[in-house]
Amino acid sequence: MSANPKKGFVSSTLSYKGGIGHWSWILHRLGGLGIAFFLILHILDIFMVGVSRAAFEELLFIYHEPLLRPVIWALVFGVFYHALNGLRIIIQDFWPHMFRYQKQLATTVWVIVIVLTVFLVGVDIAGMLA
Amino acid sequence: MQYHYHKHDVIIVGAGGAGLMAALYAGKEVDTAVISKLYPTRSHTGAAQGGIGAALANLEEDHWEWHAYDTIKGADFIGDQDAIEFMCKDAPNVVFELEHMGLPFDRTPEGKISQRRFGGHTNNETKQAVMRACNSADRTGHMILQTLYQQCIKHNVNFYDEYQMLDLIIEDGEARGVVAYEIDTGELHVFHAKAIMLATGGWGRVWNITSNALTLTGDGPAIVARHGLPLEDMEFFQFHPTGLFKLGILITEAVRGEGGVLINGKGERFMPKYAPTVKELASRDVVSRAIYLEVLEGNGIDGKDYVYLDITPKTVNHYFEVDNSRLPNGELRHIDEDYVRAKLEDITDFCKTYVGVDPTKEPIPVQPTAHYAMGGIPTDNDTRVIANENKDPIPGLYAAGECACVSVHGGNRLGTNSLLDIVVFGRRGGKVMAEEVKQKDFKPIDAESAVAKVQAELDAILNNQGTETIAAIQQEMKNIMSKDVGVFRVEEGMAEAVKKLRELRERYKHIHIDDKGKRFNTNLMEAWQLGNLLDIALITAESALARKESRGAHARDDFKERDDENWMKHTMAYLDADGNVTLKYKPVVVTKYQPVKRVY
Amino acid sequence: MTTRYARTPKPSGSTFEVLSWFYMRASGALLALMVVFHLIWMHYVIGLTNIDFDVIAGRWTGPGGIFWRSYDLTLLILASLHGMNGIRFVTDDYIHNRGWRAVVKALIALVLLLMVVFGGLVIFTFNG
Amino acid sequence: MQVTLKIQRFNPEKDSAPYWKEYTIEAEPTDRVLDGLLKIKLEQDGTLTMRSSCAHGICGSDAMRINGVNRLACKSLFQEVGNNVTVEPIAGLPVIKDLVVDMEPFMEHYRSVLPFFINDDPPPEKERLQSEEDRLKFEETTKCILCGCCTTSCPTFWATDAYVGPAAIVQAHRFIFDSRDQGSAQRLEILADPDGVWRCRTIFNCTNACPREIKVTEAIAEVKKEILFSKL
Repeated sequence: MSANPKKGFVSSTLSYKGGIGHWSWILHRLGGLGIAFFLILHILDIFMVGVSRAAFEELLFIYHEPLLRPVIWALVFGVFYHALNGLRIIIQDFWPHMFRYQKQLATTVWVIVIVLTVFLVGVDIAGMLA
Repeated sequence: MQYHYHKHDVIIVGAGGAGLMAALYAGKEVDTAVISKLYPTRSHTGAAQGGIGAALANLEEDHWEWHAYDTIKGADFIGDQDAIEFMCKDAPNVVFELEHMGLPFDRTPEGKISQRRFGGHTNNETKQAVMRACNSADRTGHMILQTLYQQCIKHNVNFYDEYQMLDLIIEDGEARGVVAYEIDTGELHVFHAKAIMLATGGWGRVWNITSNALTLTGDGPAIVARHGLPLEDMEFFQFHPTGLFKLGILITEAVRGEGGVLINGKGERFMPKYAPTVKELASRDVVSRAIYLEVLEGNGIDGKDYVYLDITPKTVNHYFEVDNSRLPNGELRHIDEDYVRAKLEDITDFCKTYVGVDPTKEPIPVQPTAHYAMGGIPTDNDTRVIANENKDPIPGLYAAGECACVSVHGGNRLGTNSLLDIVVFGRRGGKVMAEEVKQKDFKPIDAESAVAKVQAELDAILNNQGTETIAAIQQEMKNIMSKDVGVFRVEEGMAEAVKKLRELRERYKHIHIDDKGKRFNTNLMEAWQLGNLLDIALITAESALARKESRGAHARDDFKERDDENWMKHTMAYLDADGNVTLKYKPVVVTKYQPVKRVY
Repeated sequence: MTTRYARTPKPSGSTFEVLSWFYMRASGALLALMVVFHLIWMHYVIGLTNIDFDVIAGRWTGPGGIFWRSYDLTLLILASLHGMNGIRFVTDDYIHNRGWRAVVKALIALVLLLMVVFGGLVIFTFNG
Repeated sequence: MQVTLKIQRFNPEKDSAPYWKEYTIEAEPTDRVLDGLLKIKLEQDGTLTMRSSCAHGICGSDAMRINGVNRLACKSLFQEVGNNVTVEPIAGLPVIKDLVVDMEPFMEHYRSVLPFFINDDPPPEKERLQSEEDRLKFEETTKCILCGCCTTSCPTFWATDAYVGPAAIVQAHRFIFDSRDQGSAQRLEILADPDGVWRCRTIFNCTNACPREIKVTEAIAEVKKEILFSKL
């Protein structure tokens, strides 16, 4: 009898002290899943525009309800992270020697993502206050 | 008795360079299987660094005859000259063959196999060091091991990985099988074969400071000895001059081949005193003794028992100028940090990891380390194990590699000749076995009693209620051997060592272990292997005590000179069941080179 | 002619996998730019609180209508495929039972189809 | 210094699940974690089981997870890993006993990528020539010692052991980029499989774990590119 290797791959994934690449991947994957589910919702809500004005306006709370803002912001962050981190992966995939700078690149991604997210969240807050 | 039964034409025990090369050659023609106590790629061939010697003359003039003479001289004239000539002549072919198997050698600017200088390898006319070591950075052994294993996979050789050989089945004077222990399950397996090759490697673990793997416990020779068969020239064990301080990890001779110099505590380069012509590139016994003498005189670093090996470009380039050391094209030699890093990548890594030294900037602390067994299971040039001084072979039994003694290394092996030995004689053995088993049928074996004997040996350890521990016995053995059967030896010390080793062997009978289980019981394996080490240590000490001269690696303070008149002969040591060692002697094969005084 | 050593029959689907891998990178690069632009446009230029039926309608029927319809359609197709292919990767990684894997993949394909159909329908047919 | 090692233990003959056990030993800062483990085995508990051989990072026997990351126990000194050390077996392979895992699934992947030189042309009398530049193209991947640190640090491999894994790709890379070899097309075909290189998610755990400092992720990317260009 041997201990089952598959037992707890989630705990392996969370407990492994991998570098920035490890955490980037977890975030990239979670972000991607989140965005994909939102995308399905988003297509549905825009589809309502085609159904009728009233049907769409039923759903406008998604964009107007202040309590949902944190969700939107999380999504905004997720999209920026997934996009920029994706660009990092593309750069590395096609110019493999860039792998040597993976830590610097991953850090750059974080800097850009934070700047973009702070900017948009700031814009939203300003809009809400106005 | 419960056991598993397997039948293969050829069984090879050990999956280092010699075993794999033999497996490849035998495996192409007959049903061949390899038993190894490790995954094959864990074998210690992989730790060999500097290169494999062959007179390819890719960079400068060289001839296999020069290589042969250097080897004979390096062996301090106790190597068998026919075997040495065979090996050195075969060397270029076998190196090309490795290249054809895909081995990634470093390249010269013309795309040929790159070569470098190594200790004891000279241009026989000018007496200067010659570039003969074919290398792949500083991991030539790793490349050879990987390449051979890859080829074995390609040719579908059978492997039994993590099986420990526990005994040979020898019936009617013929080797017919092997009993092995499957480490994972603790079950016994009988391998019935027409030919058995032992390629189990060395036994550096007999000493305290060693470059050898933890697994190098002399299993093959110990089993052979317990069958009443002789072991040859066991007193000749090489101490490599440059082991990493305290750890003994090998720092390849290639460091000196690339220009590295040895510096003592006074900041002096001391090798010119001991070997005026080739200096650091004298043979290993000479350099190890030089370091030992420097330390004795209080010239170690900070008065301790180590010296510096300096490969920093500043020092090296300085001595290139002093020596007027030039490239084949006449330019003065010159190195820089990038060159050192590229040519000595692993060494750089070891030094940084284990002693926090960057060898491109600081000198490396080194001391002699137990490295290589010149002696071992006596064989003829076709790798057949011989039973006595008349060289009568034991049918079905073969040995190659470090565990064997052909003898091509005599009293002292030259660097790069170990890798050469394993591929040349591994190949030879593979071919010979394949031919012989085709002419032969399986002979019956009494597997039951072979298994019962082995089971009794294991039970003696498993059921032992004694108070002795592996740790204590092992440590005492190492201390005894390092103190009295090390680089320098004297009569009283060795006599004392023999006495104490006998006591240890008695104590070993009362050893107890913690792990009584069946699955992956490394505790049991270690205890069993300790028995092998004790047998080997005793035979080594007895062989050394008897040899009243200094020759090669066997250096005695009480008999400082070589004595060709009385001692130009091979020791054949027989161990009996009571632990008595009987010594007999066998003449050295001399073809055309008469012994001369050895100077470098 | 080199000896064939591969012991397995020729692996299937290898071209599909390389194309899928390449698609994720190509579409990913384009999507990164388009989505970031989309977000900045909706949050900064329009403003979330200002989004209503007229804004969306005006976008598709106004002077830049053709541009916005093509932009949104491209985004829809690239993103749906990218997203669902991504979920397929995740499925391959974590669902090992062949049956379940097939079921989930069929579901993914269905969702993808619905996304493109519903999304495409509204973008193409909307007439205010 | 005093070192506490928290070790994951599992004896298949007694235990139904792995558990943790702590040992305290005296050690030098420059001692290897392997020295510590061997010391425990010799002096405190002979049942503690791990693989080890060369003890200096060249044979690849003693890959284990030390303080949460894959390393060779013989290349980890207490001065770097500290005096509170957690040791557990590498993940993703069946645990046989304590720190020993079954390497067979790993070796199976290794064998699947044709990890041997293929060139059916009759060899020349001497060596095949190769320029220094061509030799350098695969220099790094020849350093692999098959320790398994990379493959068992890969989250994709933990999730599905059908993935061929970084080590096997590294081994294939060593031959694909060898100018003398003729088997590249077959290897690329094997690696283009859904369980081949495409399961690499560019996570870098392998590169960080490699005790031989092989840039594993980079090697995998080179293989991916090679497949892409051979298909386009």
